[in-house]
Amino acid sequence: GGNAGGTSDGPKALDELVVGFSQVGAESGWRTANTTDIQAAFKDAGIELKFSDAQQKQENQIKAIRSYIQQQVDIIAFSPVVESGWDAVLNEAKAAGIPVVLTDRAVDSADDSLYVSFLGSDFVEEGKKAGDWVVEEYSGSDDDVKIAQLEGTTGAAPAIDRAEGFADVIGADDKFEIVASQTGDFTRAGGKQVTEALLKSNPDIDLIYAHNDDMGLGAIEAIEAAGLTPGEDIKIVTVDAVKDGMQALADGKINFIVECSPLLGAQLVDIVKQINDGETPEKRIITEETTFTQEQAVEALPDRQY
Amino acid sequence: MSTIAPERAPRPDAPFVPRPAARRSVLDRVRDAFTSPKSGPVLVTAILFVAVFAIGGARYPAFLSGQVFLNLFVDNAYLIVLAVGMTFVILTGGIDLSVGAVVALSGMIAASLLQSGWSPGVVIPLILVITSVLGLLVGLMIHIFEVQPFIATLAAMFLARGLCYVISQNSISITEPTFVAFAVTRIPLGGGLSITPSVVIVLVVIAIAVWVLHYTRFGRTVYAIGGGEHSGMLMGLPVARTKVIVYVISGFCSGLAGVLFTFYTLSGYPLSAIGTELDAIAAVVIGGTLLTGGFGFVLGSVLGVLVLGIIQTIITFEGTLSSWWTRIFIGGLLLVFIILQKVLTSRRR
Amino acid sequence: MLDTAQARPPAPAAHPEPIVEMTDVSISFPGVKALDRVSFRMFPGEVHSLMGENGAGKSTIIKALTGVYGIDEGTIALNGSPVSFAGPAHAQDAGIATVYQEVNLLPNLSVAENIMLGREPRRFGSIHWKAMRARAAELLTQLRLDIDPGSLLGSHSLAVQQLIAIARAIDVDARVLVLDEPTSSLDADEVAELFRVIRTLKEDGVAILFVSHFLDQIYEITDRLTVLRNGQLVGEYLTEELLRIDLVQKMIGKELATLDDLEKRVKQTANEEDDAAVPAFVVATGLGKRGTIDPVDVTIGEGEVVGLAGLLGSGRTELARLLGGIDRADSGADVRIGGKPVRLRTPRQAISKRIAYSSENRREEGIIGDLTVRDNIILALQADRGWFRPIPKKRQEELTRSYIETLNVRPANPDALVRNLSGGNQQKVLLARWLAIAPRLLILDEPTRGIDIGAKAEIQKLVYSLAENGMSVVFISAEIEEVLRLSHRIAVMRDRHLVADIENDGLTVDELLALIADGSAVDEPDIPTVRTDDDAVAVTASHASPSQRGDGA
Amino acid sequence: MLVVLVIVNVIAFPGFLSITVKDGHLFGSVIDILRNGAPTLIIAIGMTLVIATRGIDLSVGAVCAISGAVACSIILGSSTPGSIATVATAVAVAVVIALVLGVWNGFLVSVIGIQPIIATLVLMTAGRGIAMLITEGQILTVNSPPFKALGSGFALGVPVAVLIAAVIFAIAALLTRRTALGMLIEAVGINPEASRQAGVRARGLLFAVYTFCALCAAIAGLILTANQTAADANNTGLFIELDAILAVVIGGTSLAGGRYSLVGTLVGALVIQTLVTTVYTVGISPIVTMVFKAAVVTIVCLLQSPATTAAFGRWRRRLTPRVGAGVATS
Ligand SMILES: Nc1ncnc2c1ncn2[C@@H]1O[C@H](COP(=O)(O)OP(=O)(O)OP(=O)(O)O)[C@@H](O)[C@H]1O
Ligand SMILES: Nc1ncnc2c1ncn2[C@@H]1O[C@H](COP(=O)(O)OP(=O)(O)OP(=O)(O)O)[C@@H](O)[C@H]1O
Ligand SMILES: [Mg+2]
Ligand SMILES: [Mg+2]
Repeated sequence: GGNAGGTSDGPKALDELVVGFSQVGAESGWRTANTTDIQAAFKDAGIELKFSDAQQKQENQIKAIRSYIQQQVDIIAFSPVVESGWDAVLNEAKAAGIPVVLTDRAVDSADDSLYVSFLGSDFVEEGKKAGDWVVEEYSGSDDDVKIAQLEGTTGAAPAIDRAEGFADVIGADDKFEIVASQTGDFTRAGGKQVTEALLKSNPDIDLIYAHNDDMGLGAIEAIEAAGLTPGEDIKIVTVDAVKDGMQALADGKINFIVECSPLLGAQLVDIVKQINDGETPEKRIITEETTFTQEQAVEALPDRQY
Repeated sequence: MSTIAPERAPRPDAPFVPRPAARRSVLDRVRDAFTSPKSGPVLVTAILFVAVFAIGGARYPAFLSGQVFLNLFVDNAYLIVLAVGMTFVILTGGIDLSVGAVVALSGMIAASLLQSGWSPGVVIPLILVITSVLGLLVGLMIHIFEVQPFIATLAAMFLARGLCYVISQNSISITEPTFVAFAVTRIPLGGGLSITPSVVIVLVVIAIAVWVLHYTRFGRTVYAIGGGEHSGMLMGLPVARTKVIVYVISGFCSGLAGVLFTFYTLSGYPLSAIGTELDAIAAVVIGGTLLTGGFGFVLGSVLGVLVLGIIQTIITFEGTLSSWWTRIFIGGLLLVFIILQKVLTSRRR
Repeated sequence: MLDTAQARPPAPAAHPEPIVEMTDVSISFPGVKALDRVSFRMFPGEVHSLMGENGAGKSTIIKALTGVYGIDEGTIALNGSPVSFAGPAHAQDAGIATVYQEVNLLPNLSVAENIMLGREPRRFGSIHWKAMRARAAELLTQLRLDIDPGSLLGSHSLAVQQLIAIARAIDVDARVLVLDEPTSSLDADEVAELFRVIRTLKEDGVAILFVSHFLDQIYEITDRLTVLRNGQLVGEYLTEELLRIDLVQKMIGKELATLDDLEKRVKQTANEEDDAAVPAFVVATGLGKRGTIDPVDVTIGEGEVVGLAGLLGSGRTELARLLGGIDRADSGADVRIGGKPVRLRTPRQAISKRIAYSSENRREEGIIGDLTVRDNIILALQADRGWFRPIPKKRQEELTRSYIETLNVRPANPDALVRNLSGGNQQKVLLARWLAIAPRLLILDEPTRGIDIGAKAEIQKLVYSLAENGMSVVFISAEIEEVLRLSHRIAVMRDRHLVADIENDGLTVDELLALIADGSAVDEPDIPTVRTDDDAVAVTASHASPSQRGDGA
Repeated sequence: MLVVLVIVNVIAFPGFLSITVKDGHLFGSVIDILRNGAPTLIIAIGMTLVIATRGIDLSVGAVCAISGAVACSIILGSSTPGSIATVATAVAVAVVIALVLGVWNGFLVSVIGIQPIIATLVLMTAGRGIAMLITEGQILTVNSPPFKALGSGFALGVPVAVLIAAVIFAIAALLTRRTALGMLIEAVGINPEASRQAGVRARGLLFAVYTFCALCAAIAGLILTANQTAADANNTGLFIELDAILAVVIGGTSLAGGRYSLVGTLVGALVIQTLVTTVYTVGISPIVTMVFKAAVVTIVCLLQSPATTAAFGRWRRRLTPRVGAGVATS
């Protein structure tokens, strides 16, 4: 690479360091929390962060990365809109000698020398955790459990993985049946509309598994509108643990939430520092994420900042 | 502002409708060029583009480099091709909303077929055929059943998007050597500048489009339809055929754009290129083409794309904008741009 | 009562076989039987004319022949072999070139293209623009039309466009040339040029269909007539064998007498009017617009009819547009109506001052095609009242009814879409719209374009009685006799400025023609005017202000 | 045109109904369709008038988001989120802001003379940004019964949203058809120059329709927000402009401007919402949903198309002579 960014010549002072960060977009509360946390973390660390919002478009993200290469930033971090198709641009970064860190979502590129480190969650794992709880919850009885699934945006990685992980676990026992699975586009409105319809077509649903809190919250509205009590007549399991979700969990309207933490800022800063000091951070750093039952929610709620 | 000196002395030979050329000063001709519905918007757009580029250069280091300019083509290759196809459609007074979804579809087809070991030599032509046929169907729907282009192409958009999911919900990455080669190859232009093969393809497409629109009967008929479909029909022009073919062209361009897009991203993804149809339309209109049809140039549309591209670039160079300010900023720049364009092209009354 | 039984006149000796033969053709539209078993034939080397009132079915026959409309029954034969064209393109290939009623050209393309489109000269598979322009220029000069082939069609006046349409048609070496009211807005000179061309084509054995409402033109150029009434065939005649009186009688099914004395009455009133001293109503000083009209002083008396005479492109329309507030005058802001200064910057302002301008270009600037006859008639009135004060339904009905009757609009259906009316009837609707606002100054630009003689007389009568009741009228018509017949005063324009203004007493066609043709008057500062009384100062070409003159040259 | 639409309606609806009947939930689903369809319908009404003037308004989605965001942030800000007064002010402010935005669109289109699609594209892009600016990208959840009622409440057994839609429909219908507004709008849409010469003030009309459209969008936005008791700057009204335009066009109003039909728009909006609900109730897999949509839209259009009706007519006509012939031969 002719115009190599300055990583080779020893550690820089943090205030000289420039990091380019390309975010997926601002499509959800989760995402915004993620963005703000990262921006805050870099501010505190006194590292300049160039931020760009790809508005859920891979092409925009590629453009952004290209322009970071143009601007010769020291490190590039980005959360891929989609897993595939990064080899070309990452190769350019490599050629320019700019190390790349992935956050939140992985890329499926065969050559893993293209990025230094991945920092994020394991969506399949999240699905599994949800599944485990369901299996646990119904271990007592043998009668069938009718499950409705509120999928995320069709084709989005978290949606696919969370469905997969969940299916893996509950697939083991054939008393569990997913009677309906519709996409709610990760939105409350979607979750509500779908649930409304589902309640008409399958009134005897026992449990709803929503790929994120928002859809779960939408489902609650629909269930209450239908004169049922969410959490009892129909149990609800969701992923994310954003504040509203935790609130509902604490109120007993949701039964179980698998956390998917957006607070990656601190960890990302550490990785950047490591790289700057010439160390090689771990290839794959999975953010430690818990799960919440209703009781845990009540305790956790007060100091929940997003 | 110069005025036209009233020509008093009667010229016995000349009939009563004097040639305007004879009574125009240079200044007037320049003004006409800018205010004429034909060339005006394009010229102004070009000038404004240069201005924006200069301002960007003044504001950000490393902006005013040749590569930044070339990257506008590299990064927007597919969009330019889309805009070219869209120009044909809009010139006839139609519109094509399906292009974005078709781009995604071509990507999915390419990725899935390549994955299952087809050769690019087959895949690419196949894609172009499929998308052209889709365009043909849309065209026929519009012509035979007199369905409004908006709905017909919207239906096509749903269809294409749907087929993407049917093919696969997951994104499929492409490792096929030829495609990878297209993606990574750089054609050096000296001085550290370089472009991708896609850019070359784009330039060829532009050249062909310009030729077709301005030097073929078909091309002129496209303008004719925009000027007045009924009149064109009464003048004995092949209105029906042309109208259908225009959508075939748009379909073909979408397919080609899809291929270029795949070169660009090396993957197929059902959700890719959402809303790209709007970018294409915006580019065409910014480029001075009237949505009602009849007026406009391919080169204008290309400029339109470059304008959108440079707005994007400025944003990333700015680098401090939050997600929402990004959107507001884009809207603002767009606004400033079109207002300037309007002011500069408006006729003095 | 229709004498269809009557034996057809013999075929011409030269070409005994008809080239076009339409037999028992019927076409009906929802609600209208536009053609009812009509037969019609054309012979090579003959000029044939379709005659009939507005809405008789002339254009429909033409559209049936050229495949624009499919026919419900009957047969069409070309050279004896039955044909049915899918569309105009098809008909063109078969050697039928057509100029349809109304100009059907493309305003967004150059004149050259409008003439050559579809037959462009090509080189190496791509259009040879130079050759194309050259060829176009040739054709234009053939019609003595000196305009830049590269200029946009839209920038030209309707008359210019009509000639361009003709140029397009004569360029195809067709065996059948169809011209549907090609002369409706041409004046004597252009008509003469057109006829010259038609005669040469006739020599070459081309069969020509020429539709016009001008009897003089019909009798000058045609050999054979087919007369229609209400979509039914009246008969086919040889022109020289049919007296005008009989022709009119056959067209309108009435005795000409009625019309005759009507025109006499108009003439009488005309002469009476002249003696009365007319109070000035509209006074505009230095009214002008850069590049179109040099500043002029215009005065129009109350109840006075001022005719604007001039050749094609002489600026009549543009002066009229300035008066009507359609175009904004950049000089001569000082316009007074009844002594009070008014601003005429938008049509709206003009209308609020009861000034109405009826455009020469009814399709582009006049009718609203997809609205009903009723809505079109009340539009201006309603717009003036404002949207929140709708005209009561009952009032709408009587308005519409009364105008449909007085102007004899066919079909007499207030709910018909204007788009579907025949050309002449559309013009009547447009006229009705302006009469509906009870204007004090009515500016009529080619109001009788494409209107049949019966209706034309009606309209003239109407205009006249309105003038008698104090309405001022500015009257533009390509038909010079009409101008002479109607106007008290005649202002002559040439090359976009006023050259003369004459009191019309006993002015003859030739005198006026002479004045129009020679512009020598221009150079003289003051224009010869016969008028004496002061309160209606004559129209004079005022000296342009320095700002108008100085630069630019 | 309308006749055709009614036919389509009759053809389309029994189909949808029978589906829901099969699931045994005719009543419930129909109500859902009406309630969830209300926002789209409301916007489509405004859009109809805009389109009648040869215009188009892409910014409605953004306006939805803004009005929702404004309302929610006000309610959240107030000490008494539950009180009617708070909600009233919130709604009022949101509406006023929307009016301003509408005037803005009208200004760009009628005064500056920018092509509508681009003029409104500006607000479409920037608008979401503004909405997110207000919510700072967060989803603002409000807990305010009266506000919630806007979206999911019932009055006289009918969903409030439906009532609002009905009122707006009535207002639009009366305003344009009882006065001359409709005729003037159509005139401008069909032949602007002729209208100008006839003294129609296009400028005022354009301001009016774009403002009204924004107003509709704001109200729709409030309903959407209330329905999920939360302002989601990103997703509220996302792509709703497409649905609205589609409703208008299915309703038989031409994007080329001119003649418009509010009833048609009503039908169009219902068709779309029914389609969506059907997908959910019947449980069509998300994977093929789009394809299904495409199919339905296409069929609806083809049914409306003149060619089809003509063919239908020919078929009918052919029947009658054949009968005649039969009689003759026997
Ligand atoms: N597309 C149409 N739909 C319905 N009615 C039509 C249509 N075209 C023509 N008509 C009707 O057919 C009749 C004949 O029209 P046509 O244009 O042939 O009259 P015309 O003889 O050309 O009259 P003019 O001298 O005014 O041109 C008219 O009554 C007209 O209203
Ligand atoms: N040199 C020219 N080049 C192009 N168009 C011209 C020229 N001269 C005149 N015209 C046309 O003629 C018009 C000016 O004359 P105007 O339209 O008033 O003609 P007119 O006197 O009404 O006669 P007519 O209407 O029969 O053409 C302009 O609108 C323009 O379109
Ligand atoms: Mg006619
Ligand atoms: Mg004229």
